[in-house]
Order: sequence, then C-alpha cells, then structure tokens
Amino acid sequence: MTRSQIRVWIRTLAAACVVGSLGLTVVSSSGASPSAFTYNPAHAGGTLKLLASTAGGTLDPQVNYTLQYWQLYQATYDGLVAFDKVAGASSFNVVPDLATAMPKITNGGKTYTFTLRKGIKFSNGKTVTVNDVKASFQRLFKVSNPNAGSWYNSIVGGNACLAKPATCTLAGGVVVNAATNQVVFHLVAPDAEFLDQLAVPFGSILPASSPAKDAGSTPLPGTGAYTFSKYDPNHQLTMVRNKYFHVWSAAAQPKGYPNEIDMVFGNTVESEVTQVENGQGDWVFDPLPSDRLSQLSTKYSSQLHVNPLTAIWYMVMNTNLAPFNNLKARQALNYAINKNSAVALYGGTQLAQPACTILPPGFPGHLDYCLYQKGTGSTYKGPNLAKAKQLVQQSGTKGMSVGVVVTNDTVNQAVGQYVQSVLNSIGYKATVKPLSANIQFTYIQNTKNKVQISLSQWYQDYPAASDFLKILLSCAQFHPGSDNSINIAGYCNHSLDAKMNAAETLGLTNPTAANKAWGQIDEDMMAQGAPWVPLFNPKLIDFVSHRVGNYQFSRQFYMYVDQLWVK
Amino acid sequence: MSDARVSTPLLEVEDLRVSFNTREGLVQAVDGLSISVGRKEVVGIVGESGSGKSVAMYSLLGLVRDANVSISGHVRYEGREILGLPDDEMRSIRGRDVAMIFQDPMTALTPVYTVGWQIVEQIRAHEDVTKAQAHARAVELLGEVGIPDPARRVHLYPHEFSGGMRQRVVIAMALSCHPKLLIADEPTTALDVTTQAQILELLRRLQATYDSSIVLITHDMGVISEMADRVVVMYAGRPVEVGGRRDVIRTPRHPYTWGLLGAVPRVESKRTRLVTIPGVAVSPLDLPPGCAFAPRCAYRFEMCDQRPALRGDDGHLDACWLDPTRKVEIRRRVTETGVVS
Amino acid sequence: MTDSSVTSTAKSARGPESPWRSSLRQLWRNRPAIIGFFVFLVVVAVCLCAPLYAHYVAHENPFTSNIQGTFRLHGRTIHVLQQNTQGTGLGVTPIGPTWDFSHYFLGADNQGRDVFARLLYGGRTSLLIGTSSALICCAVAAVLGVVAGYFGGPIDWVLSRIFDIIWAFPIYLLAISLSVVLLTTGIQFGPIHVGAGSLLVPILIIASIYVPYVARPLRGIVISLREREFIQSAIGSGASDTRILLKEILPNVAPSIIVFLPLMVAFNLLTESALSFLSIGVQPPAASWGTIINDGLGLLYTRPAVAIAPGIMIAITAISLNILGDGARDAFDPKAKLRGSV
Amino acid sequence: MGLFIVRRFVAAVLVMFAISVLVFLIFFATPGVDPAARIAGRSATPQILAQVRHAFGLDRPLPIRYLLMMDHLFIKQDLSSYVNIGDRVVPQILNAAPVTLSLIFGAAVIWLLVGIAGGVVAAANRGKIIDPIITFLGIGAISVPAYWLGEVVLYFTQSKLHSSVFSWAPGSGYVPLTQNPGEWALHLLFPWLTLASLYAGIYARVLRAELVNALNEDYVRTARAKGLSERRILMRHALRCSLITVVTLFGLDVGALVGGAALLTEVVFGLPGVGLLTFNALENLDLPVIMGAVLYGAFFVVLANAVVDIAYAFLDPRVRLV
Repeated sequence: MTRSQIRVWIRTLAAACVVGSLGLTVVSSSGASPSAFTYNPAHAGGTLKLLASTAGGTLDPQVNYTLQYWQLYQATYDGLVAFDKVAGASSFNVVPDLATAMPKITNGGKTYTFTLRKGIKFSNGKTVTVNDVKASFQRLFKVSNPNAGSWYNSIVGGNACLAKPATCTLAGGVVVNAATNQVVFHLVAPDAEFLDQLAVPFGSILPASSPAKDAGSTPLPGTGAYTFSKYDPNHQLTMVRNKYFHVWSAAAQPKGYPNEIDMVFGNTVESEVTQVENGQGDWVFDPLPSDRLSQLSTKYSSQLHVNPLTAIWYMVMNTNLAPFNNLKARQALNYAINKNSAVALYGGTQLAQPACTILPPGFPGHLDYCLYQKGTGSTYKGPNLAKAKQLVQQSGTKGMSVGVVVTNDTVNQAVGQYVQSVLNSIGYKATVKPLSANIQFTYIQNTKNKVQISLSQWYQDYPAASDFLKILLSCAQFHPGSDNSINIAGYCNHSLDAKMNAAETLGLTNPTAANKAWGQIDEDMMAQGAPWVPLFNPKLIDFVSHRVGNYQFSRQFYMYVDQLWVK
Repeated sequence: MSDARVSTPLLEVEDLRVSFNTREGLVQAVDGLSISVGRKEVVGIVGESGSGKSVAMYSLLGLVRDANVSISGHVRYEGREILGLPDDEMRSIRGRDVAMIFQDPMTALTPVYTVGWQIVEQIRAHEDVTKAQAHARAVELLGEVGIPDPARRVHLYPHEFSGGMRQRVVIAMALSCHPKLLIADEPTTALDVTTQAQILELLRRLQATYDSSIVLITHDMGVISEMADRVVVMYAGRPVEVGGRRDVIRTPRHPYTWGLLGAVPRVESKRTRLVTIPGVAVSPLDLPPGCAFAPRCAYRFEMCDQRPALRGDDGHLDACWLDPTRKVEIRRRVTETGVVS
Repeated sequence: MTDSSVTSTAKSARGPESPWRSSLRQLWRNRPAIIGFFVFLVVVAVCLCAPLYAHYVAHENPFTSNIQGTFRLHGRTIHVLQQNTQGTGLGVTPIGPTWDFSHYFLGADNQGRDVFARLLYGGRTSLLIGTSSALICCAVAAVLGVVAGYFGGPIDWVLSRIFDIIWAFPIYLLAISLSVVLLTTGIQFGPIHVGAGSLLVPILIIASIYVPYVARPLRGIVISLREREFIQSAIGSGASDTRILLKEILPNVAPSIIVFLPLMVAFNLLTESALSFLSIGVQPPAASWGTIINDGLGLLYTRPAVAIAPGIMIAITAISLNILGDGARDAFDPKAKLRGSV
Repeated sequence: MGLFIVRRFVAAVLVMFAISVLVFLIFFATPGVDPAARIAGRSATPQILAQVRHAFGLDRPLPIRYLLMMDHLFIKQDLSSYVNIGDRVVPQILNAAPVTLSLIFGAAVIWLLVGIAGGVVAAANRGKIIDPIITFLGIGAISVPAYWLGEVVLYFTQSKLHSSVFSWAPGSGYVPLTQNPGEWALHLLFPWLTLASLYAGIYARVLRAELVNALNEDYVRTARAKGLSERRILMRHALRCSLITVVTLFGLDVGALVGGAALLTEVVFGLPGVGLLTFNALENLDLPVIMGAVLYGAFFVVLANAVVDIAYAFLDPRVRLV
C-alpha cells in the first residue's frame, strides 16, 4: 500500500508565478481542440472495474490531493476551464469547460472575465449558476483546501478568507452577474498559472448548497459525464453515468464509454494483477510488483502501456547539516551514485530514465545537460568514483556518519540501501532509516529531525518550471522547525532566487525566453548548489485487461478512465 | 498352600510375578505371590508401601497399563484362567464379578460427572437396563451405603461430598453390580480415624448382606485385625507370612510381621511408644539374592543369604530361616520391651 | 502404589542425588531432545561462520548493493541482475540459485547481494534476537513474577494489572505499535540512547511483550511456595527477604524458568521474523531471516528460493528448540503447562 | 454470578482505559505523526495548517484531545479516520469483522477437528510409532512461521502449480458469504488451512499432554475397574476432563483472533478483516482507526477471558464464579 503512495501524491504550486499565460490562452482560445476524441457508440456500455489496494481518502474534490482520485475527477467534475482531453503533449493545454470560452484577461493580467455556459446541470438535477461558481471558490477556503493559502489567495479577498474562513465572501475577488452569466476574478497581482489552478480539480464547480466542511466519504454532485453514486473506502467507489449530462465540449468533458466505473479496494497488488490477467478486473492502479513484470511483459505485452512521466526521483541533501553543508560533499555524491543502478532498482531501463537535471525531459524549460558523471556530454554515461573520492577528501568530511531516510516500501528501501553502499564506498559511515511512508515525507521536511539525506519524489501538478524549481529550492519554501518545509534541502541561494523571479516576469511577455532562463537556472542550481542527486525520471505502466480498448494517456492526469472500452 | 484351601476358591492366584522393565533395570514388583480367596472370605494383604500388594491386585485384573510390564503366573477366577484374557472379556469380569475400591476417594471419581451418572454408567456397562432403572438402583445403593437423602445427593458432584461420604459413594458404585469379589485397596487410609471405623463397619455389613468375598489391601494391622479372615503379609513383592487372622496377629512368625504389628497403635496396650521398623524398604531394583528383609532384620544370620521358602503348618506359613522356637522367644521379648532389636 | 511409585522408591533407595543432576541426566537420556539440541548447535555454528563464508568462499559482501555486478561461472560472464529483454522488456531479475557454493549458491536478491551469505548473516541476527530477548524476557519476568508473588499486596496488585493490560493488548498490535514508534525515535532512557536502527529495539520490544506470559505462571508458583512449610519457617526464623528470595524461592522457580527458555527462544525467533516480515523488525541493510523473507516476497514469482530458504531455516531452528523444550519440561518440571505457541 | 459480572466489567473497563491511554500516548510520542500536516496537504501554509489543526481539535491539550476522541468513539460514535476523511471508524470495524469471523470460524472448525483427533490418537497410541509422529507434526506446525507458510501456499497455488494442480484455486481476496457461499469457502480455503495448521499443532500437543496426564489419574483406574471399554474411558472420562483445558485455550485464542491476532494471515492473503484494517491503520498512523481497532481487539480478549471463566465453571463443576 505504501507503494501506491508514490503515485498518490501530486505536487503543489506556490503563490503567483507567471509563465506563459498568454501563450496558453493563445493556444487554446481557438475553442475545442481539433484532436478531441470522436465518440464511437458501438463501444458504449458495460462496467469497468478498476482495482486499487486502498482508497484515496476523502472524496471531496476541493480537498482531495491524490492522483488516484484526480484521475477519476476528470470524468465527474468540471471547472471553468479544463486540461484538454486529448492524447499526447497537447493534454497540457487548457481549454474552456463550464465557461463558454477562454477568459478575457484585462487590467495587466489581474482581471479574468468568464462567461458561464447555460443549460448545464449538476448530477442532482439543479442548473449550474454563477452563484454556484462563487460559492465554490468561497468553499475552497471554508474546507481548508491545501492550496488555499498558496494558490487561491491570489484572488482579492483571499487572505481575509484565510484568516476567517467561516465568513469568507471573497468580496471584490469573485464578482458574478446572474443576468449576463458572467464571472469576473480580480487578482491581487498578475498570475500566469491562475488558469492551470482553475483547471485542476480544486477549481471544480460544486452546488452552492454543498456543506462548508470536508464532505469526506459523502459524494458531492458534479457536472461531469459520470457521478459518484456510492463510496465506501474499505470496499468500493462507484461511478455511474450522470443522467443530466450532455456533451458541450468534447475537448473539456467528452462522453464516456462504460455505463458504470467501479474502483474496488482491499486487494493485494499481487491479487489485482492476477485478476486483471484473468479478466476479473480491468486495470491495476497500484505500481506493479517487480517480480511480475517480466512475466507480464512476455505474456501480456499488448495489455501493457508504458508512458514517461514528468516526474523525478531524487536524493535530497540537507545543505545546512554536515557533511552535506559542504558543496564538495554534495558534488561527490552526485559523481558517485550510479543512476543506472537506481534505474535497475526501479524496474529497469524500460521503466525509468537516468536523470541529471531537475526539470524532467519534455517539461517546459528542460535543458539537456549532465554535469556529474564519467566523461562529458549531456547524456548520462556512468559514475565517476575517483572524482567522488577526491572531492570527499578535499571536503574534509571523510569518515562522517550519514543517515539515509527513506520510506519502507520495497523500491525506496532498495534505493536507500544502494545509496548507503555508495556512501560507504566513498568514505562515509552510512546507515539507512526506513520510515512509514506516511511519516517519512513530513519527517524529512522538519529540520528538528536532523535528516542529512533522504529519498524523495516530485510529480508535477501542471506544466510550469516553477513547479519544480521555485517550490522545491527557493528560500521562501524553507521553514525551519516545521513539518511543512517543502524545500527539504534547506537550500537558499539569493542570486538564483532573483533569477527565478526575473524568469517569472519574463514569462509574462516572452515564454520562450523565460523557459530558456529556467533551463539555465536548473543548470546553475546543480552547478552552484548541487542540493540534490537527481536519480531518474520514472515511467508509468498501465496494465489493463484484454477486453479493454481505446487506451488514451494524458500527460496531465494519466490514463483517461472514462474513455476505455469494455465492449 | 494347598492346605489353606478350605473350599473351592473363588479366586486363586498362583505364583504371580509382575516385573517392570525400567531404564534403571528390571523391577520385580511382585515375586511369586500365591493366594486363594474363598467364597464369603475376607483376605487381608498387608505390607508397607512398595511391597507390591496393590500392583499384584491390579495386575491380576489387567489394570496395569505400563507397556513395560510383564506378568506371569496363574489367576483363576471360579476356576477359569483369567490372566491374559483379551481386554473385552476381562472387562465383563471387572466391575461385574470383581469390583475395586481405591485408596483415595478424593481422586477416584471423575470430577466432572455426578455420582449418580457414574454409578449408572457402571450398571449400564454390565447390565441391559434402562437409564431410569439404573438411576433408581443408584439411589437405592447410595441409601444402602449410608448416604442420607440419596435421591437428592445422587445429583451432586464428587467434590460436594466429604471424604468419608465419597468413599461410601465409591463403595456403592463397586457394589452396583453385586460383585462376588471386592478388592479394597487401602479403603480407609486417606480417611480420619472415626470415618475409618465407619467405613470398615459398612464393608463388614455389606459383605454380610451381599455374601461377597473381600480382598483387603492395607498397611495397617489394625484394619486386618478387625476385618480379615486370613492374612498375607508381603514384603518386597514376596509373601513372607500367610495364615489365619488369629494366628498371624497372635503368633506372628516373621520379623517383618512383628515390625508391622509393632506399628499398630493399640489404645488398650500398656506400651506408649510405637515400634518402628528400622531402615527403608528395600529397592525392588536390587533385591538381595536371599531373604529380602535381611538387610533390615536384626536377627539375620548366614542362612538369610539364601531365599527362604514359605513353609509352616495348619495354614500358617512364613518365609524365615529362624528356628521356630527362637522366633517365639524373640517375639515375646519384643512384645514386652517394645524394641525390635 | 502404581508403577510410578515403584520407580520412585527405586530412586530414593539409590541415595540422594541433587535434583539438578538427575534432571540433567534425564534430559541427556531423552534422545529427541538431545538431537534437537545438537541441531540447534549446528544451526548456531553454521550461522556464526557467516563472515568466513562470505569472505573466503563467496567473496561477496552481502551488505553492499551489487547492482551492476558480474561474475564468472563456467567460463561465462554473468550479470547478477538481468534486464528483461523479452516482450516489452520490463523488469530486472536477479540470478537464481547456481547451487555452487562459491557463486551465489541461492542466487541474488533484488540488490544483487548473495542470498546464501545473507541467510547465514540473517541467522546470526535472528538467533541473537531470539536468544537475547528470551533471556531478557525470562530474567525480567522472573524478577517481576517472584516479587509480585512473594510480596503480594499493592506491589502484586500493580504488577498484576500491568500484566493484565499487556495481556489484553493483542500481542502483534502491541509489538507493531511499539515498533512503528521506536523505529522512528529510537529509545531514550535517561542517559542511555538506543538508535532507531539498533538491534536492541526489536530485542527489547519482543522481550517486553512476552513478559506476562512468563511472569504470570512464576507468580503462581511463588504464591504456592510461600504457603509451604519451609518458607514459612524461614520467615518465622527471621531470615531477610533477600535471603529467602535467593536461597529458598529462586532455586524452586529456576526449573520452571529453564523450561521456559528454549520455548521462549523459539517464540521470539518466530515473532522477530513476523515483525521483520512486516518491515518493522530488523532494519536494512542488516539481515534477519524475517527481512530476507520480506525481500523475497518481491521476488516470489521469479526467485522463490529467496523467500523459501529462510523460512525453512526458521522452521528447523524452532522445531529443534521446541523438541529440546519438551525434553527440558519432562526433565525439570513435568507439571509445567505450556502452550505450544503464543 | 452477578458479582462476577460486575467485577469482570469493572476490570475490563479499567484495562481498556489503560490500553487506550497507552495507544494515545505512544501515538503522540512519535515525531512526524502530527496528522494535521498530512490532512492539510503537502505544502499547506501555516494558516491552513492551523485551521486544520483547530478543526480536528489537535490544538487542544492532550487530555482534552483524549476525552474528545473517546466522546466521538463511544458516545457520538462518529469518530472518523484521519486518512479517509469522513470514513467512520465504527462501521469500518463492523464491516471488517465478518471477514475476520469467517476466517476464524472455518479455521477453528479445522483446527479443532484436526487438533483434537491428533491429540486423542497420539494419547491413545502411546508407545506406538504414531504418537511420536503426531507429536513431531505438531511441533512442526507450531514452528513454521504462519505468514511464510501462507506465502509458500500462495506461491504454489497461484504461480508454481497454478497451471496444473491448483488451476481451480482462486486469487486472494474475500467474497462475502451472502454474495456467493461457494466462492466464500473457496477463497477462504487456503487461509483457513494456513491459520488452522498452527493451532491444530498447538491443540494436538496440549490435548495429548492433558490426556496422558488424565489417563494416569485415579479416576481412570476406577473407570477401568468398573469394566468400561478403553474407548469410553478415553472419550467420556479422560477427554471430557482434558477438554476443560482445551476449551479455555480455545476461548482465549478465538478472542485474540477475533480481536485482530489473525493479522498476519489477513495481510498475506489480502483479507480485509480487522487485522488488516488495524495493520493498515498502523502503517498510515491513522490514530482514530488504530484506537478503535485496538480497543475492539482488547474488548474481545477481555470478553474471551470472562467467557472462558464462565465456560470453565460450566465444564468443571468444582469451579465457582466469584
């Protein structure tokens, strides 16, 4: 179950950073994407059975922060805008959803004007009104949305709502006009990622009558093609067709194929795989057990779908604690670790790709470079142990004790033990400390726990370079003594901070140049700070049953559950 | 021995030998016991603990379950050889023809069943009667052995009875099929003095009523003197003196018997101290080749290195090399001084 | 006057023999128990040789990842971890058993480490934990049980209630709760600090959860002893509590403790492996039989030997200890009522 | 009897109180477990964190938090998970209980049959070869780690021999009895056998020892003297008295198992019972579920103790309940 957590967490984005909002708008404002799925009624019907070992927590789309349910929310909830429901790179684009068109952005990027579509109904039969929109954004604060304080407080009145959520009105921030069906957002500052933030499930529009607290396991009505009819976290989550649904934009909310989609909980991963092999289930949510992979890839290769993820596994070193408060020590480890070994531990070359950079390949701003390795060039060739030992010698940290903190699932522990071996081989005395997956992530953030080095992962929220660099490695994200200090390295380089701010500003006017700047920041970060050892960019395997057809993959939310055929 | 046979014996034991093959070696628990029990006769078998008297009785009924035991000799019940009978045939004798009473009434009854249940069980094991009939007989039996309010007490559990009452229950159960022979193994040893007397009185009365024979195993000469018609004194698995009660009590011939008699407190006696037999009982593992009692005997002499045979007259036999006249003399001195040696 | 009394007379006639000697003699004569004892000794000896095997025979360090490693077998160079090349080419499989003592006898685990060498090292850890936790448990239980039984009163009440609480706590849940916490924090007891990864953590956890199971019967024995004449007369003669406890009580409860020991070692061995199996016992890269089984689960479908071999070792060890324990019970304390397991 | 119940009840409440406090303290002594940070989300700002903390009452002093939790668990019965927000603890346990009960019911039938038969056969055949064979099998059964046995069973039934001998063996998981009794039994067959093997070993050994003791008792000699058959002596006298011990053991074992001690079997076979629920909650550090499950488990242990005492009195007329 801990293994599933790796995929469960999705990363957050901090306060206002401005990247290519104009660009996004330009790309998508043409309306429905030409490549939207065409519906083939011959395949409609049936029940799709998804298998997951455990439930993903609360079902409230404004609270839940797991990929497990974000993947399902695509078919059940809509925001004013949505990520394009297409395969391939275009799935990072934002398209209008409940709004008739992309918003009109005025006032130097501080005002967004949407027009709400008419005639759309919630699954409880009530029509969506502008008041529902306003209530939904108020509700974000009332239910203590995880990112209310980092994303949505860019709306005027947001900070007041944070202070007193019970009386949140967002007065002056969200202005609606029932007569014109217009919704106007006023921001405190320009924010290029505001549309992305509206497109993720937190921006879902819910009935104004929804309770002002986390709805937990009670399903809330939505506007999607499906609606949750039943949720028991120990047994099953059931999605059925929303009888009030009609297609208004296939790019934003296409019609789905199965009549019912069930996610069944409580099986072991082993048994899930067996069930899918035997056709008793249609898809395994959890990462596949490594000992089944070779058998699966030989016998069931046509049922396996492998897709690269814009995500990274990395060792993060505490830059404020010996020995890794020494740059040479950090560089030494970068030289010493064989990323190919980490790839092998994750499942081999088909499942992951060695990483040298912070931004994953295919991600905005990614720059191909590889500083610490045997030889030169931008592709990874292997470790340089001699160089590593030399650097350790120079750093004067030789012989120090190092504790490696990892989570206690198989892959993480294996990587932890490998890193321990490497540390020992370059002159440290290393130990591994595996912790429960639920403790580890907060444990390594809190400086009180004096963690020297740990293994962590980062999966994008949405495509923006700042989502990696600024969130994980800027001074503002370092909170000593707190469980929430996502800059785990505690790395603070004011000149790079300034460059990141400059890149954001540049992004408002010239996204291409901005992305180039981000790439340079990435390389500078590794050259000047080396706070991480990037290990690899993982790929995702989806294993589906033989009866499943029409597999489509979104780079944003992964497999489109509702587009699968079971008939 | 043949002289002692007064009528067709009910039970006849001839040269019974019981040995256990233990890790320490061969243990000869019973070494050539021969007795006969006539009808309506009470035979007392007396000896210290470990003298083999109980083992002898258990083995002749097939109650010794040790895998390492070997039993030889002859046991005839009403003239029929019963030693070595298959278990199911033996079972029809046990409990019906021959019943037993055990030393400790506290443990002799199964604790989880009512006394009535246990009596009924025995009746129904041997007789084809209904439960109700058996139950009625159980109540009757309990009344007969002197348990007040038997109709109620038949439903009580063993632990709800006192020791004496429990022994009465055991006796009632033993009598439930009207056995011809009752083997009572130290029936009074675990009881207090007044209860002992009552139980002996009961046995005597029942013996008269039922015309049973009794084999009474005890280490207490006092019990023998009150109950037995004939007496067998055993030491280390061997009979050392056999005879009529009067003969053995009045004119004991074996030094071991003297010791046993000395060990009986007699209220009317002028003596105040008990005679004790010096030394401990000989180990059945390494019995001396000669007289087994010799190591403890104050009067042993060279002859005692050979095993004495049981001999004598008028049905009073003993196994001792001492000259009969010398025995009488020593015996008198012992009785007067109260000192064995 | 049954057959047993015959033999008991036999014994007493042979003259006094110390009960210890006679018990030991009886144990020595119990052939299965002695076989069990020797099997256990062999397992211990083999496991103690782990470093020799790893260094001189296998030439592998079983605690260092060997992901890119190769070795030569029958003149061919073989990768310890093999990338799957069939179908979609997913997965990396370690080599399986070579049945060659000098090269990966039982194959490699997912880090390319020699499973057989780890099995031997794991045995050292498992046996160390099983034995030392049993010793600690029995020692603590003896002290608490004797104190509770001897002094009675409020001390007894408090100790008995503590036993009740631990008793009512589902045993694995207690162990798991403690493990989850202690594996994060380690143990801080005054100036003594035990690191979270230390073997002392599982040792102390396992020792403490079983204390009531041993202490309760001992308390009962002491309570009944206290009523016996020789203790009463010792108390009457004014002997100090310490003296009575050491001279009178302890020799009388010692046989029971001896009977408990081998069985507790077996229990604790099984408990350790269960906790390690749930990955809350011995922490990597240290190996115990339980952790190797846990490692092996990820390879069950491709390399079952990794998970099966340590289980067989656990079973052999526990069987030998249980047979020895049965013999010890027959010899020292035939009346002791012990469960086969906890 | 009335007094007995009162005393037992008071003792149970005290023990459960102590356990709940213990769980509570163990939980909050662990760094990194503060559920607020996990509930709030990965990069929640301090304000959001404070709101969450307040909403869950995590900013109150420990004793108050304890009382609040007990209030939610017992009085309001709406205590809900920290992980699956809104998922109430009490129904979770009630949903898991039938799975555990199914597992234990079947296993208990098997282990009682096998264990009692084994013990009786061994005791009745002392001195023959079958006795040491049964004894050795019993020792073997208790010496094999149950979870490992489960895994090996899974390996053979699901992988190694799945295409031949065990092609009928279903995958792991649970099918409710009400849904399909056949599948229910089929899915539980291997978990039953695995769990039962350990206990059958224990029971055969214990029963054999008890029977051998009983067969040396005076009352057995009396029964023989009564002329009863060996079979009747064994079954009606020796076995009946030995059953007191077996029933005691059985009560305590079932109590512990219902309370979650079947955890390893449930984990290995993926049966969503109380043990697995508790284990997952412990892995997730989901205090409300841990608290509920541990108290539930402790309740059954305490209850089993009381039931055993009553059964004891019923089986052994010498015992009085005080």
